[in-house]
Amino acid sequence: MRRSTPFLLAVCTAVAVGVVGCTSDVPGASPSAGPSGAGTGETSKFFVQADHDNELALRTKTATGPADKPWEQALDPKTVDTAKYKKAGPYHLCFSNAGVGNPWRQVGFKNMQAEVKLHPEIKTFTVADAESKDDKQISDITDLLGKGCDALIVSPNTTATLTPAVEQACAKVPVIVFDRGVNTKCPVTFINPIGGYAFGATGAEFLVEKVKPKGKILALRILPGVDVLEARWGAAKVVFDKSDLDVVGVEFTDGDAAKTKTIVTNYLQRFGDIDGIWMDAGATAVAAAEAFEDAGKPFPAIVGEDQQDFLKMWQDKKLTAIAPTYPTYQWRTPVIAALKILNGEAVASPWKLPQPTITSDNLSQYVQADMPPLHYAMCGCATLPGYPKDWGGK
Amino acid sequence: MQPDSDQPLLRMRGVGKAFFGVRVLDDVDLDLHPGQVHALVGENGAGKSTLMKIASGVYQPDAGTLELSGKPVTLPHPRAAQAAGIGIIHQEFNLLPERTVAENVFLGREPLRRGLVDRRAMHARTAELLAGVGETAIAPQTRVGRLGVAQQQVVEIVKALALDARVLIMDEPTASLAEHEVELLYNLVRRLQQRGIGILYVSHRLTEVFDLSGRITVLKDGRRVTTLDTAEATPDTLVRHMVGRELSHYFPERAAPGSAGAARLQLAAAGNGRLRPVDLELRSGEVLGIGGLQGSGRSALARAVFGIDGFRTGQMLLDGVPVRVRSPRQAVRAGIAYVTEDRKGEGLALSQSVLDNALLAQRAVQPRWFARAARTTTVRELLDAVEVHAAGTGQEIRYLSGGNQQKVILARWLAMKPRVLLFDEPTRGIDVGAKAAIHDLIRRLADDGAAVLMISSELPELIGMSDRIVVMRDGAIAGELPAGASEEAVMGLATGAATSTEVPA
Amino acid sequence: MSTETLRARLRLPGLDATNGVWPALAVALIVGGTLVALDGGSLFSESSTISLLQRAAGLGIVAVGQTIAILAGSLDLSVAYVISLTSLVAAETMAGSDGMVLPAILLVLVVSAVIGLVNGLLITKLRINAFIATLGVGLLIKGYLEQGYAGPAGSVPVSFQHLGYDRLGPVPLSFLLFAAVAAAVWFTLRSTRYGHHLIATGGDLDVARLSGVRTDRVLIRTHVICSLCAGIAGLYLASRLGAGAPRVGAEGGYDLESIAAVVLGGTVLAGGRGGVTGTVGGVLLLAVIDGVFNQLEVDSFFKQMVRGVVIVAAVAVYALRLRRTSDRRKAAVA
Amino acid sequence: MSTELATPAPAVASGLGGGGRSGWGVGSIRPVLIILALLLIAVGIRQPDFYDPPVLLAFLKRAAPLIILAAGQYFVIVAGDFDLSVGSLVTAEVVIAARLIDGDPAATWPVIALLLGFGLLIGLVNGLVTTLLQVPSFITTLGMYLVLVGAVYTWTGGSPRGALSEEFRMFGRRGIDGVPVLGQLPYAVLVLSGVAVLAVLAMRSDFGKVLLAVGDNPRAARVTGARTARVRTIAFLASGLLAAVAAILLGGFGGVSFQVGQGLEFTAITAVVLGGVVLGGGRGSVAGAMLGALTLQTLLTLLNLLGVSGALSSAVQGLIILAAVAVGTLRRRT
Repeated sequence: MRRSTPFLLAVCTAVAVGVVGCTSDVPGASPSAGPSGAGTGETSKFFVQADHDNELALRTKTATGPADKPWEQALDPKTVDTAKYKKAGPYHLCFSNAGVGNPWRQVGFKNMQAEVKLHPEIKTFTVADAESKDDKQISDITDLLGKGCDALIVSPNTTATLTPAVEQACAKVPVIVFDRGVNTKCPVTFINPIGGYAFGATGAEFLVEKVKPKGKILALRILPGVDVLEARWGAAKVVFDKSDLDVVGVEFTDGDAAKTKTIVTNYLQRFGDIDGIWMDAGATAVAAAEAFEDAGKPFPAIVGEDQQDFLKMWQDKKLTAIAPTYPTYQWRTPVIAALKILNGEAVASPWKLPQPTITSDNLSQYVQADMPPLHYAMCGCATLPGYPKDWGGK
Repeated sequence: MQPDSDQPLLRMRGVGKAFFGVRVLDDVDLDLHPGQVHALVGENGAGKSTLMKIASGVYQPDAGTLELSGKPVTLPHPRAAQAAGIGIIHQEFNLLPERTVAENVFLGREPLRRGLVDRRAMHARTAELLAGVGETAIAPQTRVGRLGVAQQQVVEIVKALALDARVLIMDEPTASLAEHEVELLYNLVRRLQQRGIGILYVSHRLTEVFDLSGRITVLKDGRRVTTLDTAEATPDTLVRHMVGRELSHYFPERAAPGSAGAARLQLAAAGNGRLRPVDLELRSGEVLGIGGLQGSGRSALARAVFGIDGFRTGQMLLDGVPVRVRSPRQAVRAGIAYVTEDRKGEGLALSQSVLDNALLAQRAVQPRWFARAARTTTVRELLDAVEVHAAGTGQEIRYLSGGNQQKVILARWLAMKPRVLLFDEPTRGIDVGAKAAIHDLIRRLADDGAAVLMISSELPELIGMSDRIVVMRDGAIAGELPAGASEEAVMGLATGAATSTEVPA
Repeated sequence: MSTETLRARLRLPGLDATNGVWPALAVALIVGGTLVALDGGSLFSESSTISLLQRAAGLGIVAVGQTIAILAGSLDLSVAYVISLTSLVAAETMAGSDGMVLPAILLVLVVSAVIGLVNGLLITKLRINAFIATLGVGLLIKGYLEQGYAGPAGSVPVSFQHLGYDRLGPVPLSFLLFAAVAAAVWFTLRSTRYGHHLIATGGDLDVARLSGVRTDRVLIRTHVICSLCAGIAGLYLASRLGAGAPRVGAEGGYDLESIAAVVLGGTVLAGGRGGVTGTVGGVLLLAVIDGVFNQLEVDSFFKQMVRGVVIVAAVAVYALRLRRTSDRRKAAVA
Repeated sequence: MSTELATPAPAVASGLGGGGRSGWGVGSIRPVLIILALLLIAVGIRQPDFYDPPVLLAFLKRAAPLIILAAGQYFVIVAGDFDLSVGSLVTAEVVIAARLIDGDPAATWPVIALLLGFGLLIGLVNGLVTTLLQVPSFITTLGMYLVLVGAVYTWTGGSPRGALSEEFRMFGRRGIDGVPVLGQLPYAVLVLSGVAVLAVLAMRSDFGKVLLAVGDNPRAARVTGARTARVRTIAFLASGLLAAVAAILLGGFGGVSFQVGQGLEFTAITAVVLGGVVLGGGRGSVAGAMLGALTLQTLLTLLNLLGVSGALSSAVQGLIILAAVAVGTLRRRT
């Protein structure tokens, strides 16, 4: 019910605007009407305080493992014994992929394929692409189980819906889940970087530090309902609520640059100027910044991500920016973990990977002019076979 | 139970109807008695079809009352009319080509058994009805789309009969029938009459009216002019009532014998899938009539000449020069014009204005990037010349009467200054007044040196207009007759009574 | 004509485009099967058969509904969002308790029926083109979902998950559900007045109307049934996913996919011609293509291209056959 | 204010291409003009400086791509067809541009030429498959949509490569600076006005009239000497070409991404219908179609100004569309 009130309200507004046209007196629909119009809105039901605090704490921990290989590092690892899975090679590795529908997953998947190439003991590597359809991924998993995999890697499309399928799989083979989690402890390990809360908080804290008090912040989100993104916003919200910054809007961009630019331009017209842009993902950071450029306004303090186009702009235009990352090198780790497990070696569970942040200090080492604009710098792929060609670089 | 025949089956009193504020029907009375054939006549736009649609529940009257056997009724929906025992046979087929005969006949009232459609009963019943009208060649399970035109018409009638209607409305039932099929219809109508069914018979063909009806109501401009017993009426009086002026419809003067000019269009053993090799010569200045039954290849001939379904074999010469016409476009460019029998389906863009329809041919064949004022003015003049009556050249053509629509099509072609004109049923569904005008136009075109080929199922028209008559049968020319040949002669050739040696293609 | 009447008397089906999909399916199975076999896998292994049928079920149920919408000369672009919505309604109402399963199912049916009713009324009473009407309704639901849900919500009890996971031998329960729905609709079209009136309405609205068919009611009822099918699909997905998912319908592309399956099955987009059996074939064909590419691990993008080509090619073939028959018909008439 | 807004109306109305009639009839542009006026007033109230030339121009600049797409879609719809492939075509064009230009200014013009050519090519294929193979355009372009999406991903390995040159982005981003009163005159607006003028002229030319006739009654058009297949194909060519133009503007405005074209096909169709054009062909004016697009864009801006959350805007959009179309049709029937 609660959720439907603003809905109805806006609908009425629409009727008023579109049909009657008596819009001169629609103050009822002033920015405070929509929940996202003012302040930061309600707390997402995805927000879990404990995880939040835990993640923020993890940011300061130092990782164990080879310094030059963050994808093999782990933050205060609790290892689990995997002797019962020990088994002689060669191995048949299976991977149920949620999809490759965006550049991040593209880069990541390339990393994983390259990582597999590094290990001759992997005889076959079977991949099922769910095309970001939950029900297909469920079928895929059953399907893969029929193919005699020695270990199954799962990158779930959504958390809740994949749980039953993964539980089925656990009964048959060792399962490694990464990126997104599942609501069950049955997988041998769950691999991901520190996570969304840390990502969101880092960006928000940067803005709090850089933007003058009472400064206007616009939060741009890709789309609702993706837990990773919800977590990022959840943490940012906590930071903003504590700060004296004024969040003038939270908008969804569908990751569409043109739409992003339009939205930002509208906000610039509405509020004269915006002092900070927070984003839950960097895909549209460049478009957002350009909106300021085109409007002849000074660049705001901006939160991006480790995509080349943004890093390049950052360097060229001397932006006040930060790029928390959700490293794509995490796609390498599951393969490594799988082999460890099949060797009976203990592995960290959960396996928390470090989550570096790009700042103006270390920016230069991540800008790679010869990589495609949407390539993710934090891919740990420079040493992998086929680099840079396979990643679209020259 | 038979109502006593002095009580009318259907009584309409003071019926009125307006569309968009335009009165199309005003204070019309009509009585239809059991076993009576009541003819409803009048020019197009006189309000006949509106009255029918009101009687069959398609429209609701704005004013007036309907009574069935003395009981006042309202017919909010065709279904209600059916339930009340009013059946209607429309001019255009109301059949679904994708469905079987039985499914069509019982559409809207499928017989049920335990709540489900009883196919067996449906088929049996349909077979009976078909037998009842002496049609045994059609199986109830046949898809209607696979039937010929005449057979579809039979299905259409059977569909109405299946209602056990007490009142049957027939709108131009013979429009799509060939002469010999008309006879079959006559018998049908009389049989229905004997069953005590009242028939409201709408037709432009006065011969039918006099052959069948017992009583006649004349409408004009949405009002009832008069109602009289057929016995008292004569064609002349009737026409006077209809057009409000004396008009004994004589056909325009024929061309003087031998005055016809050089050969314009020549066919040498020209044929295709539907036509056996045809030899034909059409001279400038003459009107060549093409007679024959439905499906005898009359239309196929015209359509072949015009390149819709072009000739596959033989040769075609225009003014002595061999031409290959593979599409209507090429035909138009070669100076051929074709006035189709299917005005709505093939003739007009109904949502476009009168002017746009009149300009269509020029625009399609000689497109220009910038509108030509000259063109427009000439077409406007032509529209005046053929006396199109419209609210203005900007009016959507769908709102014009059949006659006026036909005139617009004529203007369209005149603008192309064609050498050869092909008319397929030029006056079908057109009222007496417009008929004469169109006949005069056709003759004038011929006098101006055009070569005219005119297909007509209406024998008086065919004979009255033509300088020569070619009769077709089974996709071939059955024979040629001189001007003023007798109807018998034409029918003889058409039906093969004259020479019945031909075998069907 | 006489051969025609004979054919009719013997109850032989006339040459009909809907027959075309089955040969296509056979070819796909043979070619695909061999390809997979050469690749060292098996298209007919139990696990792949299961997942093949499993995936056919969801789309199939929707496509059956879409079939009658198209048969009636209409179209429903809102199904995708109806699926998402109903999956949520189901999962949230059940909230993991066995007791709420029945109420939830009922509620889902009511909700989807109401949406169908709205579609129908917009199209018949307000005379809005079906394309726009259902598109608009879809947008409305989309907005509600995006506004109200931040991701999967609710949960279904294990008892209800049987629908999504149980099977008889290699045949998943959900596929049987699909078969049942298809059979029911097939029977309705064949043996009820409504069915006959529906096809008539799609074939020619005026003819149907003048024959006393209440075309508006038929269209409304049709859209209700179409939405109900989407609702059932929503129920299935809820049981499959164990929760309601606000984007499952859109991500599954059920709106366009279902239409594709329908035309692939030989139902004419203009309405009045075609049937459910064809659609079943169409759905299976799409599923087989899917399955084959899965086995071959061809990447999803290439798969999409092939799908596009197959759909267009199939319809082109149907169009050709239709023209041939109609030509023959004309020849017979003249 | 309302008067100053209303005055352009007659000017536009008289400048219609094709079957647009003044008054409320089908194809009339009056309803959309009124809605647009109301929305503009509303926007003006919420944001008084909206009518400062620079702001207005910036708005037009953002609206230009959609308006151009709508114009393209209009040609296809008025001929009685659909073009569902424009969205994916836009994406394809942008991605192709990025990969081919790869940041090299010299490549800009050749690539632009190539993009326009590619748009025409896709239009040609759509047109030929629809007319020669007689596949319903809904299916043809649906297939093309699938093929294009698949092809682009396959070609780029799933993520855009290369980069657009500033010279390329100029069209969507920059403008002629220092224009008195107006400030900056965006190139997009110039392109838009060019397209608008050409489109209206085309619809007033004989081609336009024949196009309307073909959409109204193809058989009649053919029997009157029109080359219907060719005319319809040209319509698809126009749609493809204008999609390419829109892509150039969008790519320039927003830069490279796979999302750039997402859902544009439906937005464009909606806009066209909002402009009083009738699906099925033969009725409506290109001016109406473009105004419809402008109205849609204004609506989105207004929703944003009113602080209606992004999630809701689709719902409101759906509502407005239904309302507008319903009002249009109802007015016609009274």
